[in-house]
Amino acid sequence: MVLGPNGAGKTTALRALAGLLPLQDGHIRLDGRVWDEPPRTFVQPQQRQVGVVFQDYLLFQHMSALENVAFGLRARGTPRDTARTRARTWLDAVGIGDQARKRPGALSGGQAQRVALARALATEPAVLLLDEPLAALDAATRLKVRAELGRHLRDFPGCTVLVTHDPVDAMALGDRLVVIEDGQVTQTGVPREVARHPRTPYIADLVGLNLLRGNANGSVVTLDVGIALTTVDANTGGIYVACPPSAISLHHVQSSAPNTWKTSVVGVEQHAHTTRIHLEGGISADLAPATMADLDLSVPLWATVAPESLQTYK
Amino acid sequence: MVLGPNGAGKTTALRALAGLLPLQDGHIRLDGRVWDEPPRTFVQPQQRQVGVVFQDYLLFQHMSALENVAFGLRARGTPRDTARTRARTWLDAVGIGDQARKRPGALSGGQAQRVALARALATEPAVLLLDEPLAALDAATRLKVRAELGRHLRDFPGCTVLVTHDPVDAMALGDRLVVIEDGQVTQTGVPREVARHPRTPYIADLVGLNLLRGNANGSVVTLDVGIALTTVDANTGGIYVACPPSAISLHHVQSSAPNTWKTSVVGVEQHAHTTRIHLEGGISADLAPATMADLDLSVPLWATVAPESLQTYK
Amino acid sequence: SSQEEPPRTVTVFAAASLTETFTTLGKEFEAANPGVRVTFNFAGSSALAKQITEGAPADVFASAAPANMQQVTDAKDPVTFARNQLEIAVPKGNPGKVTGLAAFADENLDIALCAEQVPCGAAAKKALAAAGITAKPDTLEQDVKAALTKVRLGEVDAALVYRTDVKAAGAEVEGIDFPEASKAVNDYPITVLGKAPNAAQAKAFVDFVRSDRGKAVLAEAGFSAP
Amino acid sequence: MSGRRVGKGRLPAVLVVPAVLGLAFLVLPLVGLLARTSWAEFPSRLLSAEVGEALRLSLVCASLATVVCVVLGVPLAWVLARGDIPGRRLVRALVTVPLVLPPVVGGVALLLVLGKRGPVGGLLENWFGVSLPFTTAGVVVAEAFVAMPFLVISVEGALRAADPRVEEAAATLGASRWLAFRRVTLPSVMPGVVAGTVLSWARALGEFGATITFAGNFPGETTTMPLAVYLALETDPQAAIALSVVLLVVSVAVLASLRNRWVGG
Amino acid sequence: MSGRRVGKGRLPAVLVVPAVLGLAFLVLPLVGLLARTSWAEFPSRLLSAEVGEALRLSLVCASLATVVCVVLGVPLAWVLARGDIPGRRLVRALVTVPLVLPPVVGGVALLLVLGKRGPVGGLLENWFGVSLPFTTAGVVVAEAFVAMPFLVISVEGALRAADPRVEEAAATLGASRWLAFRRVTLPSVMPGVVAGTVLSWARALGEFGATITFAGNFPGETTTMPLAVYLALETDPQAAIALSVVLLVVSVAVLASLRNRWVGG
Ligand SMILES: Nc1ncnc2c1ncn2[C@@H]1O[C@H](COP(=O)(O)OP(=O)(O)OP(=O)(O)O)[C@@H](O)[C@H]1O
Ligand SMILES: Nc1ncnc2c1ncn2[C@@H]1O[C@H](COP(=O)(O)OP(=O)(O)OP(=O)(O)O)[C@@H](O)[C@H]1O
Ligand code: MOO
Ligand SMILES: [Mg+2]
Ligand SMILES: [Mg+2]
Repeated sequence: MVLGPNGAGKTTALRALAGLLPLQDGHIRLDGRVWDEPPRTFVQPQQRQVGVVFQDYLLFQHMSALENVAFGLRARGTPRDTARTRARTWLDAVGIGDQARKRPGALSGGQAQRVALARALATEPAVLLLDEPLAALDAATRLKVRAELGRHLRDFPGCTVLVTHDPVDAMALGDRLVVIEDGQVTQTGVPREVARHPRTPYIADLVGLNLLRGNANGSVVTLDVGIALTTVDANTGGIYVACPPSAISLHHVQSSAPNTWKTSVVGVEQHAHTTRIHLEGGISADLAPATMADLDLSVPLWATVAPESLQTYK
Repeated sequence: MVLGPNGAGKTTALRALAGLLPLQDGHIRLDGRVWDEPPRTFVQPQQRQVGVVFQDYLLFQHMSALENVAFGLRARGTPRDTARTRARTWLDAVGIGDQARKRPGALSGGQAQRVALARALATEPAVLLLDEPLAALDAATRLKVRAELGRHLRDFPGCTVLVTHDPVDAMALGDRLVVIEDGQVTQTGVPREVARHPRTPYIADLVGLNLLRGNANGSVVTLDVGIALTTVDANTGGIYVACPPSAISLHHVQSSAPNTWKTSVVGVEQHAHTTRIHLEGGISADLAPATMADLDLSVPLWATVAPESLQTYK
Repeated sequence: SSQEEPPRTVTVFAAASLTETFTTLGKEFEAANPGVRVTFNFAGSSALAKQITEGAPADVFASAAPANMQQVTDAKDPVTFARNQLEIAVPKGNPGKVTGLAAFADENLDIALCAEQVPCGAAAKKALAAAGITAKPDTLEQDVKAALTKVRLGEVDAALVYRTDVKAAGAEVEGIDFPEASKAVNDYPITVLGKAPNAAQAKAFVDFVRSDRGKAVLAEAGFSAP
Repeated sequence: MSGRRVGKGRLPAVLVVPAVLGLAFLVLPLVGLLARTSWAEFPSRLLSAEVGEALRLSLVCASLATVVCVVLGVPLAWVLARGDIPGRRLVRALVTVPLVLPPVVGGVALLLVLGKRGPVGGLLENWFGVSLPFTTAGVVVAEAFVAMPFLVISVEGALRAADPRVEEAAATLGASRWLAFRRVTLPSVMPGVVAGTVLSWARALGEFGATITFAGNFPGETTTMPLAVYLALETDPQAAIALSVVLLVVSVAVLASLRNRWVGG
Repeated sequence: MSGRRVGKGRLPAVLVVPAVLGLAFLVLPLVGLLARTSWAEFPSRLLSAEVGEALRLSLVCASLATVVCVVLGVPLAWVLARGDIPGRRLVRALVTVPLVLPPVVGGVALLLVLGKRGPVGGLLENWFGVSLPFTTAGVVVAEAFVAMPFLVISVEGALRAADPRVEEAAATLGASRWLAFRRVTLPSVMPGVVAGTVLSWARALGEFGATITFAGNFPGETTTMPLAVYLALETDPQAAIALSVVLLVVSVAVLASLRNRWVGG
């Protein structure tokens, strides 16, 4: 699972894995087999047993959806009828069996992406490379395909590299998460660990946490933004402090609770069931509609967070 | 705001609005001007003052990002330098000013989509048509661009039609929501109303509600799936019952609470902070990790929902 | 010199086979008539006839065959100014051991003739008929040059071409005379055209071609006098 | 109704005017030819044995030459467009040479190499007993030589405009480059291949100079329609024009029906 | 290093073998010609006044003819590919006719229409005092007539392979069809236009039959290199080959440098 912002180099990394872009340096090895190691070894893409779902699908425009999916099987020598039957099964699996005879040009965006997914899965590759495989899918199909994909990935003897912007995908589908930002790996680990202990603002944003950097002295952390917070754990030196936006409450009067500070609202975003309030210092608070009604966001407010909601880690 | 599953006809509808697909029947009017009314009137795309962000971007491959954005201005007679300056401003607005000189082929997927967005916005059209404008953007950029877009949409004298799969976009950006399924409009209204009172399983799914159909007799509703529930309101006849999955709790023993029924688990999905449990009858429950630890999902369970959590509407 | 008449131009449409001789004669004519320029349009006689029919600005037409001259209704009393005789052309060393016209009936030799439609083909037909030989050609060439090219490159063992062509080809081709050649002489007619823009000097040029000097140049190239 | 078509009735004059001029330029001379044709003799001419033979020979040779062009030319275009070969620019320019060469000189060049005394022709004769000059096969060779550049250059242009990433997609699906070429690349550049094929076929059908020089002119064996036309022009221009019109009508009929099937619309 | 290139060293034999054969087929005859050229006389020949004049005339006329082809042919190709015109199939087939026509007959057809006595030629003469036959302008006309089909068909093939939705995108941005054509469509089919231009230019450069028939063979005015070669064949076959080689070398040099600039690589 590779996660990273736009232009971070995710597609580029996938292309290197697929053998479409030879490495300048470093190496790619799989189960002891060397795929790419400059200056000598380079295994051609068609020998790599990879399945790739490209970000812009790259379907074969002159073939029907069914022929697109059957192509990889035919290339591996599967007889035509078997290939077609299996291709049909895959199209059904991604929920577009009824579009099998259409050309890519006559498919909707989401349908095209599902054909691309079926095409990559059909060859049952050793490594599956997926570049945003769920991006064009509507929410309902996404759930379905994500579940389906999860099942296939679990059945896979090989491994899967999935590139995504969507932290939900990353959490739901990944065993191991690699975060790329600006061409560099910034964090790796099991998704749950990455989600709990983000180390960059980008990841914190993705997993929906406030991430703050501060200096601990016992159970008091002085944040870089100037606020002093009491934590449950005791630490010393530079640490990360994370808390969910829903743990932060806003009031018109200063409460006596610990971890209260004065702030003001810099932005408001309406989400489906909550409202996200951006506060000074890059801190966000999520409020329920009922709470919202009682607040005047145009005046300075008091923010509070319970010490138990604060995660600290080095 | 147009919302709908894959292949519903959203792109097709946008193409008709843009003048790229003449209507067979019906009409398109804007502020009293007729754009398309078979068999006579048909206003050409270039006279419609529309801005379109295509699902697959359709950037001009032989021009730089900057030239792509400047194209519409140049077509409207803006002098070259002015056009370039304004194009640059738009690129900066969508956060990729530094990619201005690259050709589309050298942009990442998300970067390309932002160029397409800037290109459509740059002509300041009377109607803005957006086909999945945020799909390829990473979560952080999406927030930023969504906010930016929201600001532009509010400033717009004309109207905007935005096609999306993402209910968050729909809620955040739309004044009025049109849901298309399988070529038919299934629900329209202000987003909040649609989100509260979904009328099709697709919409319920999108807004994250359980939608059940039942027959009310006073405050008791007998659902089509056979469960009888007590509601706060009193109704008669066929009604919809909606409740959030988080309102449903699961237990190993039958509680004495009202609205308790026996069920079993048909599927489990791991989300970022909760686990979604699919129950019999198409009902879902969202559980916190702590609750999960105490449950054995392989045996029949008792589900409970508080009457206050149930929304009923005709 | 500003008082002199501007140089007048004589435009001569001449068969391609006259390229060398007429170029020489043209230069000599210009030298003898200061202020006169001779412009040539060398091409196949039939193409020239077509061009003249379609209104080309020609003063003189020199054709390689009377038939083409007849196509030009504008021609005033054409006169024959040269004749050309057939000759057998064989590649250097004569690999086919050709000695006379009889070789043209030999199935085992590669033989080129001109097509009947062009003058050299018509002449060849006459000559072969006179000799009572049924030729077994492998190809019927579009013109003499094409036939000659095949001889030069050794693709055929023998071809019937004009004596002028054998002469022009130099050492690569050997010529063999045969008695029936005199039965198939091709006449070259020349005329001043009715609509000639520069009739006076055109007439002078035709006279020069038919002068002793003209005859000498033509004879040197292998033409015989009419 | 048609006024409602997208973009219809909007063809810009700045494009339509030159297009109409261009079409007139190409078609008017033909109208001139047709006007001069003696239509009374036309059917009898079309049915005459020699004309029928020349026409058949023309169509057969042009088609065979086109096959040769496609079989050799499409791979050559692919290697030029995709292969990473040294001196590609020079090779690409060399491919256009048979276009520039006056056809008669092209015929001479073919004779120099493939003729009896040519290095390759000698080998062919000694090893296989095959002699190309003065045979129908020679006609095919001459026509293919003249027509192939059209195919190579058209197809290469089409390949350069095509997205090479689709070939990459095929490679990741396990397709060898040959399979990817055959099943993915080639179909996607079909319009270019069709254009090149049409150009080659038409050029081969009209070929005259190289054919008569390399293959000679013998009725039933190497006399194609252009040769018949040329010779008729010497004696009977009316007949030559009528023969040309026969050739034109047949080729237009073939192209109008074929291209329709291949490219649709 | 090169072994590590994607797909490199993997050019499949099934494509490379015919490609090499094709190249050999096109290039060997030229080698044959070059071997027969007397190189000693070559420089003096190249520098002789007549040859220089013919070469200059050839290059100028072929280039002008190519300009005519592009100006008229690209719009024609666009109308054929995108316009919704009736009888498109027939028009498309008609465009190929000048290819099929033996060039000499093409020249005759041009004379019939544009000659002094032709309907259009008469008008040109009466109204503008312009006479095309037997002038340098006539050479350009004859060459353009013969070369234009190459341009039209190549460009049309490229246009058919291009995605028309990009033009739609331009329309939604307020571009007229002309602007969309000029700034979006045309650049995106540039490889096809370049291919067509190269074909046209090369064909025009090698044009002989239509030129000599329509424009005549007047040194300094209408005698292009192929005509000079034809005349040289009459007097000095060695010289004819040398002249052809001059033409080839110049055209290869022009193409190798130009195409490089236009298409890169
Ligand atoms: N051919 C190329 N030439 C130059 N720069 C390129 C090229 N291809 C990609 N880039 C640049 O490399 C960077 C990484 O691109 P890449 O496509 O790998 O991003 P990505 O992580 O896949 O982004 P996205 O999520 O938007 O698809 C981007 O800044 C992009 O502009
Ligand atoms: N050119 C075409 N020919 C035939 N069917 C088509 C064509 N274009 C689209 N369709 C079909 O019409 C339906 C609607 O397509 P459309 O592209 O409008 O869907 P959409 O709502 O935009 O879906 P998505 O969210 O996946 O982009 C789909 O079933 C699609 O397969
Ligand atoms: O001199 Mo001719 O007219 O070419 O036979
Ligand atoms: Mg990417
Ligand atoms: Mg769509």
